[in-house]
Amino acid sequence: MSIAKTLAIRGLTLVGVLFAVLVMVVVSLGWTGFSDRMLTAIVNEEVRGLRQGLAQTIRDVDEIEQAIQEQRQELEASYGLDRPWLVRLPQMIWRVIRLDLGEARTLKTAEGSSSITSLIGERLPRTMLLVTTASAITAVFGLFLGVKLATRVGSRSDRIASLFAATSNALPAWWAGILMILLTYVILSTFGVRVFPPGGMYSAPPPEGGLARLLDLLWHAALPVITMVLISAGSWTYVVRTMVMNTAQEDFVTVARAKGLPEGTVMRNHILRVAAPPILTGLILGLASSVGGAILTETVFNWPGMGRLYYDAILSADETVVVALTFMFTLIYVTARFILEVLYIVVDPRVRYS
Amino acid sequence: MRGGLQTALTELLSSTTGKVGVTFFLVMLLISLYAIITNPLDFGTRLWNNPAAWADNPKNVPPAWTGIFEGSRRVNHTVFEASEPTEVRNTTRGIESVYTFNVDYTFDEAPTFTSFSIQNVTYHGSPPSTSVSVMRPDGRSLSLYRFVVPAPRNGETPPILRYQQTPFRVHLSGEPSVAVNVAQFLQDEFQVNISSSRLVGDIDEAVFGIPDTQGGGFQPLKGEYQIVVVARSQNERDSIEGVKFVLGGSQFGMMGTDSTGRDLARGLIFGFPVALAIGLITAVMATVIGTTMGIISGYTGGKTDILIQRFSDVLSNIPLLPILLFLAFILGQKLWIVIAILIVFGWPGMAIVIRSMVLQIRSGQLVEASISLGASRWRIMLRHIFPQMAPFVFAQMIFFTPAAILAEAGLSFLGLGDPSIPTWGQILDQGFRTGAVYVGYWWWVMPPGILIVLTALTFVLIALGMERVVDPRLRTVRQ
Amino acid sequence: MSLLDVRDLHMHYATQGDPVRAVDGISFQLEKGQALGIVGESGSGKTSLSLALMRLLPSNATGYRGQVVLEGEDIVALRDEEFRRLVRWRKMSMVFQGAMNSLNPVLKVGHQVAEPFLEENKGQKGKKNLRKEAKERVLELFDLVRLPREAVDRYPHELSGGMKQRVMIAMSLVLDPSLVILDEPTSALDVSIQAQMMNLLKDLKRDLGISFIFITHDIALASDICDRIAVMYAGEIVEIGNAEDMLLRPQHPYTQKLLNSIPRLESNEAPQFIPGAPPDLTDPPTGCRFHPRCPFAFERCDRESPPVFTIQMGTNEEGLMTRCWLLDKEKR
Amino acid sequence: MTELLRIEDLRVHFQARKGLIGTIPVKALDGVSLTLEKGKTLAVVGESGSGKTTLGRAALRLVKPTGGRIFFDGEDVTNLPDSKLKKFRRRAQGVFQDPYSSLDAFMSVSQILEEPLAIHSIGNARERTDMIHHALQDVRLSPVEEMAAKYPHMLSGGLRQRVGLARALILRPDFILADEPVSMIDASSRTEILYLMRDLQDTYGIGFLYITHDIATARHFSDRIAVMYAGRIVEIGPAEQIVDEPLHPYTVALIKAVPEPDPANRLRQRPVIPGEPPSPTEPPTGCRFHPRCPSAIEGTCEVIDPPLIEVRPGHHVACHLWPEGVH
Repeated sequence: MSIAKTLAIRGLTLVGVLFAVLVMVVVSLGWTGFSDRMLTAIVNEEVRGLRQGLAQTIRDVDEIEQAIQEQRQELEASYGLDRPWLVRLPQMIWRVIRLDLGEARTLKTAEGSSSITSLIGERLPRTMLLVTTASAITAVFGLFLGVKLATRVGSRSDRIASLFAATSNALPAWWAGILMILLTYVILSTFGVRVFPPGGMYSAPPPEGGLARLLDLLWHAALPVITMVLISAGSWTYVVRTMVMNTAQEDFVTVARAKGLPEGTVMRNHILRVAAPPILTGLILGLASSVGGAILTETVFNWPGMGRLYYDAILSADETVVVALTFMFTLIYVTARFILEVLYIVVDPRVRYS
Repeated sequence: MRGGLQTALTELLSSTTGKVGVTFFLVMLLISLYAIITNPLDFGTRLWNNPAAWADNPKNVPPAWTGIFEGSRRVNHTVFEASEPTEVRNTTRGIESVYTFNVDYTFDEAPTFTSFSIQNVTYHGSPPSTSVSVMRPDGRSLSLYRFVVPAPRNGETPPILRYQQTPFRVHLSGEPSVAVNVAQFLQDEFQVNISSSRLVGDIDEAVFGIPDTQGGGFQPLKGEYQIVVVARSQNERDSIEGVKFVLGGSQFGMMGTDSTGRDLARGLIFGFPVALAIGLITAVMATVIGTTMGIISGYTGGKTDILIQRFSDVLSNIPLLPILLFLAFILGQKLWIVIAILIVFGWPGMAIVIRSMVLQIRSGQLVEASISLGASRWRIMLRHIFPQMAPFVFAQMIFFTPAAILAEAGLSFLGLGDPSIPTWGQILDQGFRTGAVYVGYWWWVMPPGILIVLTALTFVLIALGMERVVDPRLRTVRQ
Repeated sequence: MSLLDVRDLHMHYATQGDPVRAVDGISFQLEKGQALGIVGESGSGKTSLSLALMRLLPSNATGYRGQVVLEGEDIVALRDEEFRRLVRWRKMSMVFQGAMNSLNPVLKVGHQVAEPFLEENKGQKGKKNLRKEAKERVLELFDLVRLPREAVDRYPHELSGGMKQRVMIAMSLVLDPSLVILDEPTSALDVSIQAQMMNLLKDLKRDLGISFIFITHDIALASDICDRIAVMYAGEIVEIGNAEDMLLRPQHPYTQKLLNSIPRLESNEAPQFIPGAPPDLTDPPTGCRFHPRCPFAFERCDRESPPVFTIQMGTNEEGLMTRCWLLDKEKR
Repeated sequence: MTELLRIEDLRVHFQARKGLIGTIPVKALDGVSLTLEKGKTLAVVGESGSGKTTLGRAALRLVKPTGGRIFFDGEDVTNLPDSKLKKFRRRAQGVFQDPYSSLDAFMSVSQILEEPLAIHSIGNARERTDMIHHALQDVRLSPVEEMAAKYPHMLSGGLRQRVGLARALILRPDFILADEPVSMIDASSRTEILYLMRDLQDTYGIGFLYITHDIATARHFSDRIAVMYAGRIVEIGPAEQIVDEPLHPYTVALIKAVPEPDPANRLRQRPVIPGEPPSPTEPPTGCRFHPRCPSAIEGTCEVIDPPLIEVRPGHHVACHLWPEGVH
């Protein structure tokens, strides 16, 4: 199969993923009546406000009722409640696909904007800060340790690392976060040591001055980042170790050794170079899925990023935000997958030519 | 070597990690059986989330065993209950049923609370009255509380029944009339003058102690106490079936209590069968569907293959957590819905891997040989292809289990758990949300987390033990 | 002085039970410019012998001992790093079995051929000059093995099996070694490509004066290039001698059987087979290891391991060296 | 002599992907005709890519032919649907190249041998055991009881291949396709398996289609030889005649490429044909061998595709050098 075709199929699949997610979201919102209930509640809320306003200007009860009825119908029409969800919601999909994400009902940015685009604009960088820092640390750590372990498979350190990997695989991010808070904040502070703050993004009030603010930010980010590294480093190391180990058993590695190349060259040119594509895959996939996983970490550490936003939106039943964010999470994931496909072709000549 | 599954099991039990994992699993299975037998199936609604069931427990206290590490002795939570009086006296004022509870008070602090309750009262004619008093080791006696059962309402005819379903319960430590009595007692016996309103909150200190001469506080008074409950009625057919006095401890049970006084040990034990069920049902279903789809897709080829392939490609590329959260929220917090979602998003990955394995096997000569023998495609799939993948499928299933348990726990932790079925994730969620972490109630947040990790680890260990089965490169080199 | 003098070389593999005695006391000499064939069935230890010579010891190798004197120096005594720097590819290189797996799939074949050259001359010249020189060297080698020059920029999967094997041969020659070990270099190739490859090897041997150790299970193929042939059985060399004697007048029953098992094209003589299977090397038979399959075995073969008997053939002074009690004239 | 298998102008084309959406036909077999007589062996000799394996698979109806006809014992089985092939499957069996992947690793030898009996519902448990033991004796796997209980991984390549042979034999077939049955087995045990096959042929009168790249074993173990090149038969005839007096330049080259154990070999260059076999997607025009042929006739060979003509009784060749036959 040619590259163009492979990429086209992958691209189409990923577009299919986006579409499937949107349809699923919309169908579950509409079919369960959730959307109708939410919108009716909003209309009722507005009508109640109206009634209070009208009661002061109009005396006649029937007149009020009639005016309210008119207003209600207008409102229902503007929210689309007069049409069935099957008609209303596809328009919503179409809007979201054009990245016209709409307005949040209650959630606001620090500047007070309730446009979802600016909400995401504010929150996404914060999530990316956590996720990318943690992934970078994990990647470097895992690569070094994984390569080391692969050279001594079956040794005591290898077995310890396997166990560590297993444990870290079984450790939920949020519980690790709680442990971290318990350890660094509660226990250490009973001894009067204040290591890291238990949550938030800035101290209250935030310090003045750019550098001080940055340091404060980093200080607050430390605990979540450590947590994320802790839970992913183990399995990542294990993945690297296994990939390197598998590649090291290939015949061409023996040939490279026979050629008298120093171990470093064998490792770099013949083992890592070949193991790189799957390692890269793991890395980018890990990064992409930890954006979604950030929902938990951010909740534990009260970090106001995308994940926390999603959680808040769900709790406050803000349909528009939920749909927009679900779409964004999927979009980020899917984009990462696509970049991966392209990178794979760059890195692995076998794919390029077959 | 007989059959793939048996190979897998032999290999599994020959590795240390596998042995540890299997042992853990068996222990968990035993605990689960115990939990199912000893608890009602509607444990969640009837007990766990019913605050009345836990009213007599102390709130936010650590496990009883932690007292060992303390310098001073903490109060053991003690419940005194009697359904028959210790003594019945006929007096001029009526029939007096006396219930005495002996308390050997050796603790270095006051109880966290005291409560008194009665249940199943039957009377004919005038309502019975009850009184609670304390005989202290220093010989002093203190009348704490007096209560008259409500009189018959209009139209009620004897026998009058009271407190059949829910007992009458009074929290003595917070009861103003008790405070008045205790203030009086302090005034009379120790010449200490504290207003009753100030005394509320310190009632138990006063009852189980003597006023400090220097400060305004109390010193615990150790020794034999006697709690005397006297129920007085006018009719000999009158009865009170349950008299209860609770000495609120500052430690409780194996695992302590949470902010509603729930016995965490019971919740944690009940979590075992739930976690296993979530993990195993999800894993079994997802692997069964995934394997079936993968085999059909890989072996049949053609349009069926493309359809299954595209479908599973799309599903497996969806980021799980946001969607899971969304669906659990919209479709309702029901455990079976969560399990269903996990299965729906779990099988495609499996199907993709199985398909590629089937393609590999199909290109081998075994399938060709079987076709030339005249075997039908079903026979080939069932007898030749499936057995070859069985160890892998089994390992995948085991690997899937902790993932499902962790996903449910994560969801519960975000407050989207099924309230009718308590899980470890929910216990943790409540602990986290009520701020237990920040005030150091470790017994509330540590054990459920540890159990989740241990459970997940059990399956990860078993899966690791099967690594050799799944990855032939790691099999013992045969010369 | 011989180019290569191997004395009593051992290499075993550790298993859960007894070790596998894959190379169990091998001795032979190889003169400069000559080719020695090492012939044996699978499991006879011939590939292990090549790994032992190149000191590519598998992780479960044990009991690696003996002497390998290459150009007057015992290379077994060298430390690993010395061996790597002084011996590997510089004095002794190897063409591995199965060219498809011997090339790194993600590196261009030209680079893979040049690698030892770049490593050898590292830091001596400017980087640019070295690159250029390496490229010239690779092109020269590609001409030599009759590969098209544009193949240098190809990846292995773009080449046919025959071309990949030529790349492997070019690679083995890049540092002008005096000895090249060929481990079944043609076993995965079609007969017509195999014949092309054998012609190429003959040319290289004649033109460059390289010595070969040619490892194969096919004694007929060995006759195509080898001046001397050694037959291995169960970790030992049972017979060694020059090609004429080995092919026309072999003394060891195993060598005779091996020759008879080849279906001949030119005669109607039906091929024979050797009943039974090669022994388990964790527990080889007592005495002569071939005795359970040998039609001439007598009581002594079961008891004592035969020493090497040197048989003068009259055609040349060297003669055959055979480990078989049948040749013990005195005590028969 | 009665005819067992007749193949007429058989074509098998596969579709290979090319470019973004295009496909290109791979002509694995492009007009092959041959006959196999009952109780005889026809060897099909060729190098990789010659189409010999596809021919074997088509003969067992494991691939559906694109064109041409296959007659088995007089019956046209070319287009029989799978549901009507069961009778054919019972009479035609296969022994495959790879003794490691052609046996089910999770079944014991007796289970493997019971498979064909179960598929065709033959015998009860007792009879099956007897048949299994008999088949094991036939392929000289003894002690029978012990062997029946073993699993494939406990056996060497040679022994596995005998199990494969026993599996093919247990249904008492009239035809066995042996696709490179010994190419993955040590040289010294190859002959043993081939002798075994010949003995079984003598005992049960089985017709063998023996597919091999090794013309030397073909000479000793077959009655007739067909030489294939790039999806075509270029020469077919009695085994000894093909080897001793080959007519097609490709056959000649193939024979010369086989080394015989001779000390004089090392002193001379082997006559070889240059180049590599053509790609089956773009076979050369005219005679497919012409780009590599030392005796190619310019203006003829690259233009005209030579037909397979009988130049001696029973000896056919497709080459312009033999336009009128040999006399």
